[in-house]
Amino acid sequence: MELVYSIAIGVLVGSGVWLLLRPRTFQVLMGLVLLSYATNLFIFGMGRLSMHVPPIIDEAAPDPARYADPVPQALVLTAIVIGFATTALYLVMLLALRGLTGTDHVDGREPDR
Amino acid sequence: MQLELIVLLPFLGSLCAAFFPSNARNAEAWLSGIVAAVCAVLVASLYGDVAGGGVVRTRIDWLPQLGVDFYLRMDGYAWLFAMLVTFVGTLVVIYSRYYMSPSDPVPRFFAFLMAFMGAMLGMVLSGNLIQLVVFWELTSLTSFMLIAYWYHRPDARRGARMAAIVTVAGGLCLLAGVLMLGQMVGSYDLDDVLQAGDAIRAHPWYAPMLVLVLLGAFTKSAQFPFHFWLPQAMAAPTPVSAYLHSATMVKAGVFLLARLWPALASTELWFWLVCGAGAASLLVGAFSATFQRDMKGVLAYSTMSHLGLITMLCGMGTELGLIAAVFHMMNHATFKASLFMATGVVDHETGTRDLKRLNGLRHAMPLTAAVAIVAAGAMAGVPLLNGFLSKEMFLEESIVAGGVSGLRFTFPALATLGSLFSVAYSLRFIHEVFFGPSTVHELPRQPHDPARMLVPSALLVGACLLVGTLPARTVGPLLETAAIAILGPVLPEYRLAVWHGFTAPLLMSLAATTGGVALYVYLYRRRMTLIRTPFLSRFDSKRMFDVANVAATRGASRLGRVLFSRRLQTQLLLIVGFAIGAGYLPLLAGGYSPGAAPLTPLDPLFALLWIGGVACAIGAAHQAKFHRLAALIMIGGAGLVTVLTFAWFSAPDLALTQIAVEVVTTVLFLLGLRWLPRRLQLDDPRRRTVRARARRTRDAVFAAAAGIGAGLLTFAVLTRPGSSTLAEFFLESSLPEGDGRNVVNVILVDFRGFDTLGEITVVGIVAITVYALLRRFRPAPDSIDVPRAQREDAARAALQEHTADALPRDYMRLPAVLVRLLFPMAWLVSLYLLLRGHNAPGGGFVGGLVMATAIIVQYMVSGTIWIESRLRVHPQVLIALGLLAAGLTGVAAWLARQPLLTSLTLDLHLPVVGDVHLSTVLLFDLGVYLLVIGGTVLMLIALAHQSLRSPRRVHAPEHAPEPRHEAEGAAG
Amino acid sequence: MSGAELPVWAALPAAVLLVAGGALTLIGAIGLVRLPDFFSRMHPPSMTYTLGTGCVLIASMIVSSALFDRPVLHELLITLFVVITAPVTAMLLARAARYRTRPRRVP
Amino acid sequence: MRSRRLPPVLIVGLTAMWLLLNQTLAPGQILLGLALATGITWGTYAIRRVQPRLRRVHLIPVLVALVLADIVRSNVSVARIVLGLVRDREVRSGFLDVPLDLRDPHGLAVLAAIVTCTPGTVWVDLAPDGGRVTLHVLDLRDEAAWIAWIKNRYESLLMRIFE
Amino acid sequence: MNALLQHLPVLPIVIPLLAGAAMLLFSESKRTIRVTLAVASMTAQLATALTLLYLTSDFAPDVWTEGIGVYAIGNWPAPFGILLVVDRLSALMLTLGAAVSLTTIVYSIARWDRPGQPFHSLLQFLAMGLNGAFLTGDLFNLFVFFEVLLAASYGLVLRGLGTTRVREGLHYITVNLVASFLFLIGVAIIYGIVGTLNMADLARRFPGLDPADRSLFDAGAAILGIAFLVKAAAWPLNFWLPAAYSAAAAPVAAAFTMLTKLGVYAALRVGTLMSEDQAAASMLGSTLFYVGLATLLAGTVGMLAAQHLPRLVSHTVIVSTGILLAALGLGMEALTAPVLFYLITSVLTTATFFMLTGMTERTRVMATVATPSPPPEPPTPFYVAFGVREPDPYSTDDEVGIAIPRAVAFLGLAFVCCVLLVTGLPPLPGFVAKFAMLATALAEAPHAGAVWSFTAAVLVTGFVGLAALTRVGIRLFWTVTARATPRLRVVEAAPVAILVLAALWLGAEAGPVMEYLETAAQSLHDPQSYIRAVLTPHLGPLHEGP
Amino acid sequence: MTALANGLFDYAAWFASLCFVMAMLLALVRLFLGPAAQDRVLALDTFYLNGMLSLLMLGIRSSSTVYFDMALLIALFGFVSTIALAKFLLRGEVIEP
Ligand code: NA
Ligand code: NA
Repeated sequence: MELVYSIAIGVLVGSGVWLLLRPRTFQVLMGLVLLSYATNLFIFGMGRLSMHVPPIIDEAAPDPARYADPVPQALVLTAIVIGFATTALYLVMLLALRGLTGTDHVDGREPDR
Repeated sequence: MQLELIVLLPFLGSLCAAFFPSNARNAEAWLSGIVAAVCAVLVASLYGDVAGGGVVRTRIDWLPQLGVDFYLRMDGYAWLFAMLVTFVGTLVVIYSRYYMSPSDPVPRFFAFLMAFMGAMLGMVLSGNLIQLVVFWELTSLTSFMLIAYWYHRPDARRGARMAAIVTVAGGLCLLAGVLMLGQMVGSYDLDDVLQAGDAIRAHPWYAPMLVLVLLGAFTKSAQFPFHFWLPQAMAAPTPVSAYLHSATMVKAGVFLLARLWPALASTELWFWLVCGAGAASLLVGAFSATFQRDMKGVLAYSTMSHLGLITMLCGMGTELGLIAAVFHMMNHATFKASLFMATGVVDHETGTRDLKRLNGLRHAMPLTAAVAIVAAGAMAGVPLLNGFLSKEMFLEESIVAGGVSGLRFTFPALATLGSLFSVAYSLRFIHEVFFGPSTVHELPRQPHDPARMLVPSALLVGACLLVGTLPARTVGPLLETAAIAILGPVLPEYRLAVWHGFTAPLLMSLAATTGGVALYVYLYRRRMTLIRTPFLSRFDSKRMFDVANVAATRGASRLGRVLFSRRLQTQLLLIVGFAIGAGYLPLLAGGYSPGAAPLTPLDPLFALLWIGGVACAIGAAHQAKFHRLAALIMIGGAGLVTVLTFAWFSAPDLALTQIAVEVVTTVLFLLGLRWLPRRLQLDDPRRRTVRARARRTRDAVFAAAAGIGAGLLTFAVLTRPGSSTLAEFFLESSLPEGDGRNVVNVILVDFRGFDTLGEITVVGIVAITVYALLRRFRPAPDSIDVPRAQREDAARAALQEHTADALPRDYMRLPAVLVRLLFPMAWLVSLYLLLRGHNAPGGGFVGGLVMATAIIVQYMVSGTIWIESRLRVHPQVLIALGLLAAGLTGVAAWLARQPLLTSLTLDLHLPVVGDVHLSTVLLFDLGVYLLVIGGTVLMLIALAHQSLRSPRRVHAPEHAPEPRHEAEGAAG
Repeated sequence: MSGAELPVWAALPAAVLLVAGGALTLIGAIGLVRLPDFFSRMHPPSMTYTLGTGCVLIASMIVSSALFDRPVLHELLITLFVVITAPVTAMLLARAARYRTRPRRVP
Repeated sequence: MRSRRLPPVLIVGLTAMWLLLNQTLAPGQILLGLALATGITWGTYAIRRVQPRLRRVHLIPVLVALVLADIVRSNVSVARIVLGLVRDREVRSGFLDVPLDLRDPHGLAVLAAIVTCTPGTVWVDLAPDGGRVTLHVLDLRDEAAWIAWIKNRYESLLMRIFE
Repeated sequence: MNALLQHLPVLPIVIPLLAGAAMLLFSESKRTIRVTLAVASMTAQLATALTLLYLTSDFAPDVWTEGIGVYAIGNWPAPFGILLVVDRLSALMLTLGAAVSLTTIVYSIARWDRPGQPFHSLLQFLAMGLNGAFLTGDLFNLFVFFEVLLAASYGLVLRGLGTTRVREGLHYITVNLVASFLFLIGVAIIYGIVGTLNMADLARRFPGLDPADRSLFDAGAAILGIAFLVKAAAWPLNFWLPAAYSAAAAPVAAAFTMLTKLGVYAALRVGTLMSEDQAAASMLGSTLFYVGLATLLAGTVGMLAAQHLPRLVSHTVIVSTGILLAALGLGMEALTAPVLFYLITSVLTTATFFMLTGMTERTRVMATVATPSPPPEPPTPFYVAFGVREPDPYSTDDEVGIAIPRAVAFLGLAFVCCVLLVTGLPPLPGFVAKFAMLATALAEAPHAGAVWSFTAAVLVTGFVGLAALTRVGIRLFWTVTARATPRLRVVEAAPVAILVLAALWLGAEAGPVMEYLETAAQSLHDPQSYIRAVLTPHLGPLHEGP
Repeated sequence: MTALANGLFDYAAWFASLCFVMAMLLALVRLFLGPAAQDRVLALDTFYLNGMLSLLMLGIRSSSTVYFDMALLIALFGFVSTIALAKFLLRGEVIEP
């Protein structure tokens, strides 16, 4: 599982970085979305992978080994929220830029040939 | 106290002067004159203390950690210079009163003049080298302001800037040199430095330090090759030229040479550098002065030449040479200042300083002529004038020093040549202006002798005469005091007298005088006095400065465009590249190894799932440019796979939240795509160029490196046993201390509620920012039109009018029925998620998102107008309330004398209902809930409102371009 | 796989339901790929909506009820939501497809 | 404040939903559910002015049974088509217009749900006057049979429940 | 300790949060209320910061042991909960930030907070983020506060919109989003390896990692470092800064001057905590030094290239970052106090300068309205570099100077002060700061090549700054003849004057100030005291309860 | 008997999960093939639905109720993306005035 998980993150990061380096605002936006998936998965992975052990306590004296590490989950939740907000902002920015400059190039003008 | 007063008074005067009304010429002059005179008196009154080698000191603690105090120190040498500064200063103030036009805004002039005087005095009296540098730079600054006094003149601006750039650069070199000196000596105190001469000269840093200090001195004293700023500085008002650029400020460099003479001089390096620069300046200056057309130009180059003479004297390394240097500093100041003043008088009376136009003024301005002739005589070194005395000393020392250094003939020859030119230009200066046929009637103004304006000049000329005839009685003791201050109590034999007998210097002097007269006569006869300076005029400093300036700016612009690319891709590439490097390098250095923890057995389903996820990610990357909708859908696919992964590995809260975010994000993107005109996939030749392909390859390499790096890091951590101490604590105390079973939620609202507080603030901020942005949003012109689909569906347009209808009349009728039925259910689900989040997956955030989505869906099926006529959500209020609720819940803990965000609980037992457990964390989560609803709705609805704002032209004009915001073509 | 033991009365019917639901869903997905035009392709997914989901939900109810020794019925809510939302999706999607595949007027 | 006659069916339904969600019958939760349901109903009343009027509630189980049977049947037939088991004839799909008498929006919505949930038929469009619905049928062998299926089996039943 | 005093460390976060949120409740027409709230809140923050400054100093030795105050949010003990840590450095940064923000707010009252923009709320949130970042002792919480201030800065940088602002804003946001990803990844790796987020706990535990884990930890720390460098605007990761800052409105840019310093602060904080490990410290040091030097030189070129004042001032921000990073990179403990002194002057100066820019740009704008064709830039013909007319060179006596209106005189004087402060020329405290750094560095390591290149670079950059600023200043103040006299409002001018005076005061009181900074540096370079203060279960008044 | 039944059940559960994941992959095939945008939307809808079923299966296989909420949320809101896309295709904008 760890290998699949790592490859998944690798591909998400690779695709995200590729898009990030593209010249069109929408591409960059998509890249940011992919990167946020990757980052979230990455943080989440730092708590290690474990199945069927959600950190929801069902006993009085819990054995910590029987539950997934809740800390990365909490961190990812925060990251998801912040990522959502910034994605929205980014979208509006790129619309504004498109409206003001007439191009969807990230630099606000078409590159010279 | 007196010392402080001497330095402080001019600055106070400056401050006062600045606040006078702009026409208060007399008041300004009185104020400044009194300040200068008082300073002069104060300085004079200290003579008793410094005569015979005494030193007056004042020290105020300032920065003891670094060995820098405010330390004023006056010895004989400083006294002499301070006297010069204050005395000439007083005269210049008087002179200025008459020189400056009544309509000139003089407060600025006098303020800066006073400030300059203060700075100069501070420099002269500095007992600490750092402090000296401070005042040194301050003189440059005030000089800049004074040169640019008539800043509307381009030459004034340029001259000021040139002077500032050269002298400040020199000052910084001096600072570097002084810093080194301080390290070498272990102190910046002048006393210590002057004591440590031998150690300094033996120090390995001596050479670089010396070069730096000399750079400072040479730039300030306009020594070759840094002299070019001085002629340009002549754009200043003439009193400024007289005061700063002949008498005092330009003397700062040679002042420093003499000041540090005991510590630095008498090495070979010193000799060659100082004498070399001095000799070059002497000759270049004198030569150039001979060919100037502007009276002030003659004086400026002459100043450079005389400063070269002084520099040479300092460089010779002989004690007599130094005494001669100090003597000539004083002499030069007197005659040159008076010459400048006379020039100003001529300019003032005739309206020009052009030597070509001025002729035979002796008839119209006899007094002026007399003053100028005497002063010029002193400049030329005519006997019975002070210039003669120091020139004789100079010639004599040139023989001595030449003998020592092995330049037996070169040195005296150079000195004689310099004197020769000096005679020539002095003669020319007088002859061109005051003699020859009178052309008075051709001048802009009819000149007369302005008696009062001549007084300062005449006083100085008087001093020239007095010193020239009775040197030993007048200046003798002063010079001795100054020399003792530098050289110590034992002085070499020297005699200040007009007549020394027939000596070699006298012969050289005679030769120079004869030669000078002959040269001028020759030039005059050949009508060569008004040509441009032979050979040297090719080096037009003004032009070179401008060229250098523009070249530097242009070069910097070009370089700056490379160093600070304006292209986002370049920046991102660099950041990504650095991050990749930062990730890989430690692994390369420290070794990469996967951990030893046992792997989780592979579930093929998970692998299959991620085959889909990977395909979606790559597909999205591939499609994002031309097929945005397809890319969006694929991103959605990748998102769902991420959700499933969270669920798979025991993170229900994450999965839940991510689902909600996915949905909202998709809607958001679609709302945005409405305003993003479609990209047409043309057969773009750019995509096929070699460069484009190379760029894509490079990006692909970066992407691959980043991906592989991320994968490697993930794998390395995943295969290591877990090591969290936090997890253990949270899992153990969640239920007993946090009263919640869902540890993630307890972390979010209790253990690390502070993070959540910050996070919801981010959401709130972004929402109001988006709102503000959209309020002034100008959509792309090609997306303003009503979408084509709506224009073509006229029937729908007609139906739409009935917003009062309870249900839509068209195809949205049934969706509306169903989706509106969903609204209360979704609301209930959102509250369910909120309320039970503490014990099971859920919480304020996901609850809020669910509620927001429910609201958005209503907008989707019913339209903005319909919904808002019935259901008012006040998102901004919700945001504010959410933030306040969360924040105040945190603050509420203070009432219980607990730190912020400490949870307070209340357990009740009610009849029928049973046990009720109330906790402030629920309130906190409620704040999150409200804020998320507000923020999300605000962002999405603000975007949706754009359709309301933009003109809804149902009947678009025929020629209107086909709006291209349509979704993917069928080939998508 | 799962920690707890299921009684036979629950395990067997649940197993049957799961196999049926899985198979129907898979067939639906195959149909989505195989069928020739968009409107035809709209039909097979509704197998997933109906019997696919239904079988799994019933199986889930059986299993949960058996595990927790009480009737677990909240899966009904999923059914409710699917039933409410499916027609909305279908109506809008079908109409969109009809609009986009309409015969174009030749100008 | 406008006077609002809150629909009790919705309140009860939402309360039931709350209890289902929380999987409890505790009195406290019932009270809370009732309170929430009332509040929500009140809050959403403005956009839900058209309430269904259920007349013959006892027919609902009949309807459900009919639908379930049809779902199972049509699942099988669609599966056969997808798997290519219908070899004896060519499967022809196409649009079908069905005239309707049912006007109640909720009744129509239920009909749409039924049609959509039955594999093999998709609700495409309702005419603006509500008198005709366009369906897409996967196996359009006998148009009349399909129309009869809609009208006899469901429309009449729904009209009895909702109108 | 009384109740309010007990909660003092958290006030700099709570006050702006509540104020910023409360402002949203008032409609735009209630500008007075918003402004009053803003000023009151920021004054309270400044008062709090000053009190903290006092409490951490040697003047109040009994309040907190070793001058380090710890506040456990939610009363959860370290290293599990989030702790706020006030030491001298953070108190200093809080004070500085509050001073800049307060003056910015007052300045903006003149004409910058027009309706339609949640300007004051965003400024409050910006302050909240800054203060939180200075106070927090938790790595992830640091991320959160970074995000808070960045989010606010996104909104602020776009204030007023316009093509340039939106374009540069987009670049700014993109870069910062990427940096945030790096931040997250770095923090995640560190958590994954060390298993803690508390910085003190981290400092205590990371030296004990085994080598294989250590290289992973280093990778995480390095990625985190890149994020910090982006935020600190280190070259070549700072292309966004000149564009964004010069595009932003003047008060916004002024408020932003603290942001890059936050990156430096983070590097300093994390760096000193990591100094337990010699190798790591020296590695970090040399990297910082070279990055700083590169930043310094690049910024110098940028200054020279800049044609507009805002852009030039933006480059001075970069230069100051470069100087700070390079100085810290020299790795001398004795240098920390001068560096902090430099940091203070540089923040005050650049903030003032940006405010000034807002006022001078306005006169320029008015001038261009008066004269339809503004002079083309850059000035190309050699002789007319600064003007058009070459007057009679042989006479000046006719000349009558132009009387300068009070407003322009004020602007000019402030400009000169700013130039001197920014370039570090005497006699203003910019010089004191640079001199202190150079003298200390030379005294510490007189033979190190790094010190000498640093010295040279600092002096050269000062000179280039002067050359560039005089050029721009001359064009700004001395070439516009038909200038519309700007109306200068007191609320606009006062902040500038106050900040300049504050800088002057710093210069005059350099001795005592440096003394305080030395104690701050001392406590900073004793990471054990930090660790002790944070990790020792403090059974102080916080646990007494009612 | 119980063990056998449980074994059978486990196999059945695994088989169902496999079917759902395969169905997701097939939906992705349609998503990639298109050809029209509505095909992709339909594919995404199917993808979501099967994702929901996979979540339910995770719940069944781990005897846990925590997955129920996720499935519930997809059931409730999975259609939102779809109708937003459909409206976009149909009307050119998701939220009309
Ligand atoms: Na003449
Ligand atoms: Na159907």
